[in-house]
Amino acid sequence: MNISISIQSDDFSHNEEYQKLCNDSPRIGAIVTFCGLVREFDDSNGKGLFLEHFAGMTEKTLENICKQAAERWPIISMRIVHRIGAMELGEQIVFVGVNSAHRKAAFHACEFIMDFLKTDAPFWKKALTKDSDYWVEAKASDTEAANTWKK
Amino acid sequence: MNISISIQSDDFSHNEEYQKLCNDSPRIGAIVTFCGLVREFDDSNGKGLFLEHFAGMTEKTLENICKQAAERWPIISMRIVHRIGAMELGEQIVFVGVNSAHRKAAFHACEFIMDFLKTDAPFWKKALTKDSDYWVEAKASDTEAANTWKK
Amino acid sequence: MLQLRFFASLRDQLNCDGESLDWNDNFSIASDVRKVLVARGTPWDTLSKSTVLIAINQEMGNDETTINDGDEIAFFPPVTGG
Amino acid sequence: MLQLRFFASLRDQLNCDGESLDWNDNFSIASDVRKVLVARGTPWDTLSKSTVLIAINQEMGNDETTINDGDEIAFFPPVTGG
Repeated sequence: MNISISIQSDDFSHNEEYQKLCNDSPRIGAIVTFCGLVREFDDSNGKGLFLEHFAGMTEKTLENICKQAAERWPIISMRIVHRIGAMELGEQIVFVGVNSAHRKAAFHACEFIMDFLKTDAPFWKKALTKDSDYWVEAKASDTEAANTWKK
Repeated sequence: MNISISIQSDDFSHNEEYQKLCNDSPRIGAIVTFCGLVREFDDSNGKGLFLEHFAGMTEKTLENICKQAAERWPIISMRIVHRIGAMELGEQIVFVGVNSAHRKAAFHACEFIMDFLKTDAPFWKKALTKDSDYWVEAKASDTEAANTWKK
Repeated sequence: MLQLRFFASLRDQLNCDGESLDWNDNFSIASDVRKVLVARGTPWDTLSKSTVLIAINQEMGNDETTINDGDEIAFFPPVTGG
Repeated sequence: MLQLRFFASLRDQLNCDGESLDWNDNFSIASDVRKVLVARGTPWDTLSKSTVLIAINQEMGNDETTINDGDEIAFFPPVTGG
């Protein structure tokens, strides 16, 4: 089981991540990828986002989430790329990709990783708008999504 | 809401499909993709697969599955590519990609489409091995997966 | 006239990918056609298996689906795509 | 000595991203440090909010987590990545 985690300010190549997930074992039957983009917000008043994180703790947390996923499902590889710093509308923020022999394992592990990334990994988003900048509030729905896995 | 369905014998570019899902609206916040590959089978006796389908009914069925997904979740676009004919080990068989403002919608719609593609779309796999060729048996777990959405 | 079609392992067993079948005024639902075919004996009796799926005019149906003169009726094994 | 760290909106409110705090033999759990900071008054009393998260040596903890001399204790608002 392989885990690759990268925290970077540069944009990433979705295709390179996918190709790595494709090629690392002949046992792979299913690849699921998630990608988060900076979408329009504040009635098109939004210009972009600034992502802050807690270096060190972020990597540890994400690795721990991946290990938990691998205990639940027969995963072959997991890859996470999360950007930090300033991003404009439409830019890629985060990539999570999982491969497995079976599709359900790949789907569920990818969703699990995203749910816990959202509630446990120390990233904070600042919204940059034409008028002002403000810290984005956490959403109760994200906590609920992570909690459904604990049942 | 856009639906793109392609049944083809040629391989497809995962990256092109992803880029189309990335670029079609500034409201997109989440993209989930599934890709199925021909994996090793029969203790490495397997050489590949041959995919047969019921032309016409396949496209209708997949479009209908996408429309049902769009009734359940706020989807922006859905793209399906399914290959037919002969494929070797490691080759891409099927792509399903969904985008939405929200990650849960994208995850669930993508999984829903795959589950019903597996049970309702008229494709049949023939396994090609060093010794013989045989039709792949349907799996009860696929029927169960589709049934969970009916609850 | 009905257009019958057979796919995958079923086609291989029947060694036939389709045929035209004259309309019969006793035909009312899909199982009426299935019975006529099964009555031909081996290998057609394989169509009596409960796992055989039926599509009428390219939409999934079942034994109870109403059929009409001119319909296309397809018989096939459980699907295995994806 | 404890190394304290503050992130995101909390850092902005405190106008401080961290400080060293002398070890005090009364320190036993994370809430002991939180109380010392809150006692400083505005803006530090924002740390009394129940939503404030605490990580000890880069692992998520809470008010009851045992602390030791030399630990790094981070305070931050709910996370919003992804």
